[in-house]
Amino acid sequence: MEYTSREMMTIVAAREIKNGDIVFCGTGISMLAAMAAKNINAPESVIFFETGSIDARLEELPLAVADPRVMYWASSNSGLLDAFATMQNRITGEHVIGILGAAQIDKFGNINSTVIGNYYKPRTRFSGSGGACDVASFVPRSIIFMQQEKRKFVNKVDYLTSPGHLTGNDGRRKAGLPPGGPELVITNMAVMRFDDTTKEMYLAGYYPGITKETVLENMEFDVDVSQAEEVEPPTASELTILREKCDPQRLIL
Amino acid sequence: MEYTSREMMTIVAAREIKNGDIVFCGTGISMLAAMAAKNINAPESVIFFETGSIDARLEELPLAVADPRVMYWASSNSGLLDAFATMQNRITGEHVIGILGAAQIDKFGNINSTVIGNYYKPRTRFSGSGGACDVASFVPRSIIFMQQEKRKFVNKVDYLTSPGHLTGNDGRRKAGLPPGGPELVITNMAVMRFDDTTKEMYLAGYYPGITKETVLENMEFDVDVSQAEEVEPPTASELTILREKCDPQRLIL
Amino acid sequence: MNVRPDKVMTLKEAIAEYVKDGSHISIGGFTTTRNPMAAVYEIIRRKVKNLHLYVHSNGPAVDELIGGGCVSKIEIAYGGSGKFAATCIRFKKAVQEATIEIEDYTNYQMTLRFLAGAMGLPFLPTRSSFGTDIINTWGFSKEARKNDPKIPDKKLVVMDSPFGNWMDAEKVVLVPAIQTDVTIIHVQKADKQGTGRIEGLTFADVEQAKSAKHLILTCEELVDTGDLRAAPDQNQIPFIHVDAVVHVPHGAYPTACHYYYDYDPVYLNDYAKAARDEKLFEEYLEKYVYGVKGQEELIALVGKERIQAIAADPHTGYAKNLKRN
Amino acid sequence: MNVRPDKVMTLKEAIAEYVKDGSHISIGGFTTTRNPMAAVYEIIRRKVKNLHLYVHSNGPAVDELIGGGCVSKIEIAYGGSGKFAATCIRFKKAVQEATIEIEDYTNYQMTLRFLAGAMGLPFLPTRSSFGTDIINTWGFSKEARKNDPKIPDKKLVVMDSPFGNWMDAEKVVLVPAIQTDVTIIHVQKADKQGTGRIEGLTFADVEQAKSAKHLILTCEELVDTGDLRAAPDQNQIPFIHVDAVVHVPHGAYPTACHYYYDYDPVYLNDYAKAARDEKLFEEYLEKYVYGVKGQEELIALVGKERIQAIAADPHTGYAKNLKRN
Repeated sequence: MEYTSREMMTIVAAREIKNGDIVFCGTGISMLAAMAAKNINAPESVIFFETGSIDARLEELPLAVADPRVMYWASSNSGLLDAFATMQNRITGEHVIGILGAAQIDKFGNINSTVIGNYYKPRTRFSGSGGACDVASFVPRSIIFMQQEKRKFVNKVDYLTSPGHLTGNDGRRKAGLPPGGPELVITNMAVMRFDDTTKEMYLAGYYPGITKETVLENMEFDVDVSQAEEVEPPTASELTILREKCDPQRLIL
Repeated sequence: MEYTSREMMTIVAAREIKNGDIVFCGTGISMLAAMAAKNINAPESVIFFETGSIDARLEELPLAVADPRVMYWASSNSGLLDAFATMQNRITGEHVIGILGAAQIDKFGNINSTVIGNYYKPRTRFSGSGGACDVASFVPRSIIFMQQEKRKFVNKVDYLTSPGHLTGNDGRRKAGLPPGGPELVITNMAVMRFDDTTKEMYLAGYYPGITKETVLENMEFDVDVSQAEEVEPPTASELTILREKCDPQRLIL
Repeated sequence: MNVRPDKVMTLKEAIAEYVKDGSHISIGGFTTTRNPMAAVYEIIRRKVKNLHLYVHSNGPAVDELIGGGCVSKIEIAYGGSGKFAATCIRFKKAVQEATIEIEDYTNYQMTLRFLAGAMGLPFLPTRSSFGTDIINTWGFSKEARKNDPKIPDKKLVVMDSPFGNWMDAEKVVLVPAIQTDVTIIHVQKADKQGTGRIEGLTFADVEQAKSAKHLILTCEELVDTGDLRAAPDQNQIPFIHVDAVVHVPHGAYPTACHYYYDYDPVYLNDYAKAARDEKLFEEYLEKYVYGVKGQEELIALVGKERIQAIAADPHTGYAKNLKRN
Repeated sequence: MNVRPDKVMTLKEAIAEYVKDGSHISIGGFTTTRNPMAAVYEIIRRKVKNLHLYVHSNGPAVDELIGGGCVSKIEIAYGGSGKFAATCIRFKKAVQEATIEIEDYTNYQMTLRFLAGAMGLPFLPTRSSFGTDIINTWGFSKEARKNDPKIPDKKLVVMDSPFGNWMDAEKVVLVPAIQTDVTIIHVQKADKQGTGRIEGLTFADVEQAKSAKHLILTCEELVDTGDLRAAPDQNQIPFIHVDAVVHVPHGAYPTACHYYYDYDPVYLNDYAKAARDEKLFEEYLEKYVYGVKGQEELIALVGKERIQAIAADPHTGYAKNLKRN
């Protein structure tokens, strides 16, 4: 079955979500990944929004995390205070997996979603952290969606919006952060993970039709590719559920 | 019209409450004073409980601040967090008048509602602060109900539960407290206030049939009595409303 | 914390599983309302010992747990049952005889301490209690604190604000977080997955619930999930925090449960009388706690007439014109 | 803060009274939901200048206020309108051209800053943002801060916890309180005294409301006091915080108001197109903001068909099967 790279990315992310996970999603593809997981492989995962909605029944795809569609049939509707406390809380936070996106990323998974260029007169201004820096600070596991481009995988981010592993090794602990940090980077070409000890990014997988070299050409920094394997493409059943149950109106796909 | 000293105390307190005041009440006589004010002289005062109830319609006298009777027809029901924040908040807190009671008081209006004797093995244990210390810390005005006894008006409280004016003068500011503190002490014999500058207690009024000397005999420390005047007894109309509208079942009176 | 779809247990199972000798526990409610009494009675029946108890303004539940010999340490703001006991009687006795150790806080401080635990923070600030013995007098010594990894090394800390005079506050008092092994609260409605709804004032129940490693909900009514999800704004307890859901009608009796029943003045007055006398108190425990298997038997023992007298009026949520002297 | 029994005003009166040139203001809502749009349009029509604006994740309201030339400084976590503008367009342009000054925080930090204001505290702690430019890069310089008594002297402060490693947290980030001159939120229901009820997610509206010196509620429905007091648990805004109550049906349009109407995809897409072009944007303001007297005329201008299309389904609270491409 044919599929787009957007569909591939969504399914790769969905597969990382397990029953019992509380999935923090933002707008767009991350929300779709959470919905796909819930419908395909992790029916007992919990979709969670920073706006305060827990386990809503998403009968239609929300177009923002404050969309009234996230308020329907939830276990509880509250607000930002409670939502972020749930992630900062060491009992519940332990079960949260964050899904984030960014304009730039470095080899330790630190990301920039604020500005390109000078902070005070930027070449490009983006939306800013929103809850991303909070999630990246608090939760033990996160997934980052990226486009595979040289100007996006950079030696140094122009503005460090959300902490990854900071300077690597135990950089998070030293800085004061709870343990955790990014686990996975999913791009339109490949999947990267982080070394257990050094916390440096390495290539874990590449998509069918993409070579390791192509991935490296689209990054400013080098990563270890010795463990990379081809990623299994989405199955027909995964694609059908994704298209027909999660985004029938093609609002994101 | 005949009246008890309890009724006198209640009415004296009620007269201090003005339209626009938010009245923090505890259990018992303080609640009755707030209800009397609302029914007699300050219909636009707001009865407020630390449990989170704001402006409830008290159709029956509550026997505790968590009594379900305080939950009826309120503007809002929440919890302790919101209630204390309302008093600590510099905008709303400015309008709150606290009504407290205690086992001991000193000449600066510092009160003890925790223990008599040694803290670790007390001669008498009381309920403890509850919200009293919080209210006494936050609000600009408070009224303290006391029994006029030598062992209760003491040179030094056995345990300082709730701050009055601490060491007098600008003791509150120095310690870190918001401005304010006790304004009035109402006993079964008299009314005391605090000097604007030194914050020392003085006798402001004595009840009909009570002499200044009797008051002084029932205190361990001396106070200035030069400004004391006889307090006006409750009027027939005040008493009627108090008895018939506020406590018809005679639960407190 | 648990996302299992079905967490329904019996009260016996839930207490046996989560409340052990020496556990650090917290119970919800305020003076004579919504104390998790059925759970408290079960703890007493199991003869659990050496509990470290955290409450703010609790009444009957605290007093019975202490009277039942279950508590060795308590952190508290207020031990009283309103008109029925200005100071809780067994609590008073235990503190005066130093058979329990106590540390005093204010209501707001206890609430903030639970909130800090719920927020995953080491402390929260307040402007309450400067210059008082709440700050100056510690119930637990420095040494005791050092030897107990479950309590913080300090009681309260005064600090200068690093923001100068911002908000006209040069100093704050820092109150350390509480994290309990288990918290028990009684709610009006819950579903089997653990979504819970409190009706009326929530007191500090929500913060207590979320600061726990394990959370037991006892509920008046076990309802269908849809009954709660049709109005998610009113569900203060999302199921992700909950470990056990226990269906116990009259689970807060003899304290009140808004919209279900009022407090029982007869029980509370009788209890106060019994609590003042050793022999009467033994008899009370024998008859009303050890002598029944659970809340259902207690309610039967009390009798229909009294239970009917405290039934809540559906409009006001309490029993109108109840004889309360 | 006001306890007057009747606070009903027109929108013109309320904005004229409380929103002045240079005011520090905050507006409620989140991305495309419950922005107080009617109030925002009135502020633009009045040509208020140099507002210092505090928001967390606001969308259309922020973008229009900036586009309307009302804002000179902004403290913000996120400027986006979901699918309709990943980054708010006039916001993006103004920051890139440095025509407004900006300081970035996180959503949680902004929420805690409002909460600190609501609680009367100088700061609150969090464990978010260690090691990031959120901490290291200040939007407003030390000098600018010193010269402005309405903002704190520091952006964020990292501190060691005085409780050692309690709660496994050795350090915290302190975020300073916000206290605004005026906050404006749009609620579903309010009475004339100012008791207010939000339906659906509250975002940070309650904290924003309580951190203000003055609070304006715009509401979909002005209801009888009894309608709200019959269920006080659901009223997040007690009247004591409120200064003005303004009845504005469709007051959040073109953003959504749960149980009343959805966001209008046509308006938001058209706006996005206009916002990208100076001339089109001038025309947009002329026609939809300056060209109408208030929300009633705007709704008439948009036309019945579109307004019917976004009417909320009473069961789900949003417009089912709305065309949203």
